[in-house]
Amino acid sequence: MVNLAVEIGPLKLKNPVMTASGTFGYGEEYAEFVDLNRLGAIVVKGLSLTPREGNPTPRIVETPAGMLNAIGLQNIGVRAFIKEKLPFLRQFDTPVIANFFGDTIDEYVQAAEELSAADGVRALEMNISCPNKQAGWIVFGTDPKTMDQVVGAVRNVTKLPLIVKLSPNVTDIGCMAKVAEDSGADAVSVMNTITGMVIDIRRRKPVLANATGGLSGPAIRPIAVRMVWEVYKAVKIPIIGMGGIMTAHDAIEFMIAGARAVAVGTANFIMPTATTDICDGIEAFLKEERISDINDLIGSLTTSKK
Amino acid sequence: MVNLAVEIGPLKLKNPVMTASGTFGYGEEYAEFVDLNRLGAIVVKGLSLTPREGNPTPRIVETPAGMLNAIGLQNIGVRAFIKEKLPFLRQFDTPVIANFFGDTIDEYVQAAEELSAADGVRALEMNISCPNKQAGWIVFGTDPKTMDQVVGAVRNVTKLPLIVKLSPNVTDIGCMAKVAEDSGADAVSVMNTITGMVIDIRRRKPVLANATGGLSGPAIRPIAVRMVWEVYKAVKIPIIGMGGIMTAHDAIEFMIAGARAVAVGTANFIMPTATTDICDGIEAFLKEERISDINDLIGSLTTSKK
Amino acid sequence: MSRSFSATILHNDYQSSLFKRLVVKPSSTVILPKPGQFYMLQTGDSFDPLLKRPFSIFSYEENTLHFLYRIRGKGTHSLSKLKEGTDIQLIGPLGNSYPAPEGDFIAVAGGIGIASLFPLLQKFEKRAHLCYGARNKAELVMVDEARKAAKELFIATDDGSAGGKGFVTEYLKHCLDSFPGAPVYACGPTPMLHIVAKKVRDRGIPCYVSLEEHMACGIGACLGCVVKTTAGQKRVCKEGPVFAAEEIIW
Amino acid sequence: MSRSFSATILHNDYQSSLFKRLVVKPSSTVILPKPGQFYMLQTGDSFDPLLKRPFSIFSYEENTLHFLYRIRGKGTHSLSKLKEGTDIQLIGPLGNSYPAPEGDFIAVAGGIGIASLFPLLQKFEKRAHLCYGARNKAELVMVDEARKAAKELFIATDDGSAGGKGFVTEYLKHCLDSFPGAPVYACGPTPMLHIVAKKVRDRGIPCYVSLEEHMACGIGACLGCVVKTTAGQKRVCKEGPVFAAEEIIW
Ligand SMILES: Cc1cc2nc3c(=O)[nH]c(=O)nc-3n(C[C@H](O)[C@H](O)[C@H](O)COP(=O)(O)OP(=O)(O)OC[C@H]3O[C@@H](n4cnc5c(N)ncnc54)[C@H](O)[C@@H]3O)c2cc1C
Ligand SMILES: Cc1cc2nc3c(=O)[nH]c(=O)nc-3n(C[C@H](O)[C@H](O)[C@H](O)COP(=O)(O)OP(=O)(O)OC[C@H]3O[C@@H](n4cnc5c(N)ncnc54)[C@H](O)[C@@H]3O)c2cc1C
Ligand SMILES: Cc1cc2nc3c(=O)[nH]c(=O)nc-3n(C[C@H](O)[C@H](O)[C@H](O)COP(=O)(O)O)c2cc1C
Ligand SMILES: Cc1cc2nc3c(=O)[nH]c(=O)nc-3n(C[C@H](O)[C@H](O)[C@H](O)COP(=O)(O)O)c2cc1C
Ligand code: FES
Ligand code: FES
Repeated sequence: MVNLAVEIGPLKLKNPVMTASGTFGYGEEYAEFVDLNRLGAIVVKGLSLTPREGNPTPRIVETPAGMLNAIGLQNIGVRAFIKEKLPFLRQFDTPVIANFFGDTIDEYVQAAEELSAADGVRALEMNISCPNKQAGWIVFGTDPKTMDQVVGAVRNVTKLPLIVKLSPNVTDIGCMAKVAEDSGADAVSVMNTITGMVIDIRRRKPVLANATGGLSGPAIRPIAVRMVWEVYKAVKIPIIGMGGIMTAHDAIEFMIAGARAVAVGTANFIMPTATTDICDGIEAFLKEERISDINDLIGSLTTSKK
Repeated sequence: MVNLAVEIGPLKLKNPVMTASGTFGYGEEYAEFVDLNRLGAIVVKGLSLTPREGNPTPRIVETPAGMLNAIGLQNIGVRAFIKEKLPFLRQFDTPVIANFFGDTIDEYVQAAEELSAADGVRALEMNISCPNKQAGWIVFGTDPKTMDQVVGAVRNVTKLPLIVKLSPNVTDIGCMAKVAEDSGADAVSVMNTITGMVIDIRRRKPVLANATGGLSGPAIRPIAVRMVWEVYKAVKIPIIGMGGIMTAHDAIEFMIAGARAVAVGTANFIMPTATTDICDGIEAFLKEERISDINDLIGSLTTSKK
Repeated sequence: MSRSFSATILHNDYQSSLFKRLVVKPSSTVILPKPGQFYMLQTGDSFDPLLKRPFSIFSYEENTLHFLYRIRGKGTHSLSKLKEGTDIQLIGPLGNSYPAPEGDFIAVAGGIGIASLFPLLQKFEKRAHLCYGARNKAELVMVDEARKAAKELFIATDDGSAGGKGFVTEYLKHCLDSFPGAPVYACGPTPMLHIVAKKVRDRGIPCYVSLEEHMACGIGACLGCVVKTTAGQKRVCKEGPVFAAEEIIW
Repeated sequence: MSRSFSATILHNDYQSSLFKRLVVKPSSTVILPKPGQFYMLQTGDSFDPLLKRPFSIFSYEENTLHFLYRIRGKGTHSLSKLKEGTDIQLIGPLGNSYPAPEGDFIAVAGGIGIASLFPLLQKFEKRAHLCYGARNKAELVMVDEARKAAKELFIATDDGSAGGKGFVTEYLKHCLDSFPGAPVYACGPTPMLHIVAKKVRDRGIPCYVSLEEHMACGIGACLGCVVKTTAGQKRVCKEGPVFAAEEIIW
């Protein structure tokens, strides 16, 4: 028997395979395909204090080995989530992690407070890849000062494990991770999507109604693995790695680079059973390699270069 | 007849299709496949004042719809280039653009001086995606102050058109482009490769001897198109767009986003005639769309979003 | 009976230079589809194309599912190259379906929209007044089969290369006048559906439109495919693809 | 006669579960390859896999090029799925070739390294003392053909499942002793080539090794494939793949 259990700060996971926010709905959409009890954790679609309409369509366009999405953070809001979605999720023996965001620090704080009070939310994941209404729409997660403020403010109002989900659209992700750590994060998620654009050359317009969208899928995996490694060298708190994980092989790459857990996103669309397939594959790999505890794999990368 | 000629500052190109530095050798490697007279410009492999050995192998690894390279800027040095390679290139009716770099500002300046004095170098492209030896190996192109210094210093010693090749590994590429413009650049190239990593999961080692490498190819195209658009909104100087251009369709995307010219990189490896195929395809597109001057295409993107 | 299953390609044959018909045999027992439902189909063996693509069920027989598709971009090109004997992954049947018509009905198909309406025509054989339009003759497919399944068939092409010249919606008016009260079922490009909706609107008869949107997941998780309705945003893949026309905010 | 050309697949057949033989017919007149040269081959129809892959010429007949490949990762898997009649792009012949031996010679093949040496065996028929090794029996291919082309054949496998048990380089010593002065040609994994080089080093006879490196362009432009030699860095694709063993800094 191999041990697959990992700890994300105070949060114990039976295995390291979680779902990536926004790619697994509120869990129920996948219940017919995946035994939700078998997941390390379920991270739900990003929530805001009040419901959001999101962007006009088209919201999705495929790119080489990837896709852009500009959903625009459509969601039913924290309260409807707690009332309508959480009871279903409480049935399962799998921690629910609430991903959330706001336009202002206040919105973050209020959303965090309400989610922390809800029965069945086991951790919070802050999406800071969204613009700050009160600071010229600068993205929270690309400016160290704003990031420090918003993470600190949320830290003050929640006792739940707090995961900060980093934006890759920065010069130095290790530095941003350090800011998150210093501001009180229990863990970081690396990474959110990278901003991209596809143009309809006949119409001379972006294909997405929102012009730009977030790039996800295998195309970005080498970038995400590198960022996990950089963050691993910069902070002590656990890392949840994600970005283009399609197979167990890919998940293992992230763990070797330093991720304590991994999140599967776009792969769910391509294969609804991706999460549990990946979990099985990781276990098989550990057996083949005679590794009895997955924790021995984490950060096991050796390089000739510092 | 459609007009394909474009101007990169003072430099006139008969068409907008150039080669991307490091993917076309010193030109001669492709002479048997491509009529070099048909290229808009030839950008040669990055040159340094003195020859460089580069990194150990493996230097190349494929990724989904992309590749990582860690050549480590191996090159024969400015002087050998001028003596051994330039005479061959002078035969063609195509401007030669010398891509160059240094470990220190002084090395940049000296390389620029020697290249500017050489017969047949028509413009300089500064690769600033390399670390600054005198400032803790911070990459020149990711720090506005260092970038301003190095671009300004080179500007002082050359009258040739000066193109600054921006690194995508930054938070705000529009801002970096503005720094380049203000420091005296005549044009910017957008973009260099994005740092990435691939791990050999059995050996728990990076596949590349250098650990990380630069991601190029179609995988990064949506990111590159977005960056060109951001730069187009930020500066007035011309943009050379690149990153994953495989077909005329892709090149046109970049031009609509605001690129005055485009550079073809990884595509050369996959199809040695990529450059001229793309040029033919652009001409065919213009005819189909009844656009008589390619300059009417540049920056023609309309969006509902600012 | 999982809705995520693999199937073996039995046929993948050209119907004309633009259209192919794909017949697959699921490797396990599957849920039977209803007219108007669709499947997400794997189109290749690599990450490029990456996403599955949505295709309406065209017909089904014991143990085989049939799809009719137009070769368009990367995904359909890739699909068109798959050979007999290849296994592909499918998810489906997905979405809702066309409500059963009580008597005769009017069907309006634009281009490949015929694929979605076809099982309805077959299930309620010889009851459809079918208006079938396309840009030109080459964009029409399965005309003989449609004629056989429908009660009557009106063809229109933009350039007059087959049937009447002009928009297929011109025939709709004639049908609406001739068969008052007959419900309308439409599938095709959104602009066409919008015209259909407008023409039917004030007549007080049911009008169902099958919408298309870019899809990533097909199962309601990604929120990529929403459409604005009078009852808020709905997912084309989950609450649709078939909507009452008056519900849509065009 | 461009070295960048397209060709039609005539055969792409399994030799065993791990190996396939690919036969293509160029669509135009091509330059004839020499033993030891290689081609960059398109392996699929999408951007994943992206790069062409290098394969040695295995044999050539009037108007057809033959390759022998081991199915390994993404590119060779993709290649193995291509059907007869498919057109692919090739670049080649590339690189240098094995210098012609004057009399009998010794050839050392490790695994798929046999593919590169095969045209040498054929061109100089019945003159090679061939030591052919692999991890196990399944990793050996074209053994009968090699036996026919060579003067004598020694087989070794790591696990003894075919031929002698142990490293193929054990037979090398025997050959070196039995045929003094015979030049050595080797192709296989780098560690094997290094052992060959060491065994031959002090005997003062020519030893040629064909190296492998990850390649992007195959034509000397990307500098991906360099190897350190006593005369500085050289490109395996351009100055190689065949090098005098003593030139390599291992
Ligand atoms: C519910 C549903 C049922 C469908 N049924 C069928 C069917 O039975 N037969 C058939 O041939 N097609 C059907 N389609 C359309 C089909 O899914 C698209 O033609 C296909 O996804 C295009 O993929 P591609 O990679 O070839 O083209 P792409 O290269 O992805 O795109 C080519 C063009 O089609 C557009 N496009 C891409 N996806 C869609 C989409 N989902 N809806 C509308 N436009 C799109 C793109 O913007 C682009 O302009 C259906 C679509 C939906 C949503
Ligand atoms: C000059 C030359 C001639 C060759 N001739 C033949 C031949 O005739 N028949 C044959 O089967 N193979 C030959 N090879 C090796 C062949 O190119 C690789 O097996 C192939 O590229 C692997 O591609 P893949 O996508 O299937 O595997 P990948 O998924 O790319 O890689 C699988 C494994 O092979 C390694 N690898 C990838 N490319 C190479 C390479 N170029 N050299 C060494 N290891 C590599 C990877 O690191 C990985 O460990 C030759 C290589 C060279 C350089
Ligand atoms: C359709 C879609 C919606 C997403 N929505 C959210 C979201 O609401 N909040 C968030 O933090 N990340 C969101 N993400 C980002 C993913 O959680 C993940 O970080 C990213 O997609 C990279 O992983 P992948 O390549 O495995 O998809 C979304 C991604 C996709 C594709
Ligand atoms: C093998 C290789 C070598 C490169 N060498 C250089 C270089 O020396 N100097 C430079 O500025 N850019 C270099 N680049 C970056 C390219 O010029 C280009 O910016 C990048 O590859 C993106 O374009 P592409 O996706 O079309 O390849 C190199 C890229 C590759 C793939
Ligand atoms: S396609 Fe994902 S919600 Fe409809
Ligand atoms: S493979 Fe590009 S130089 Fe050899």
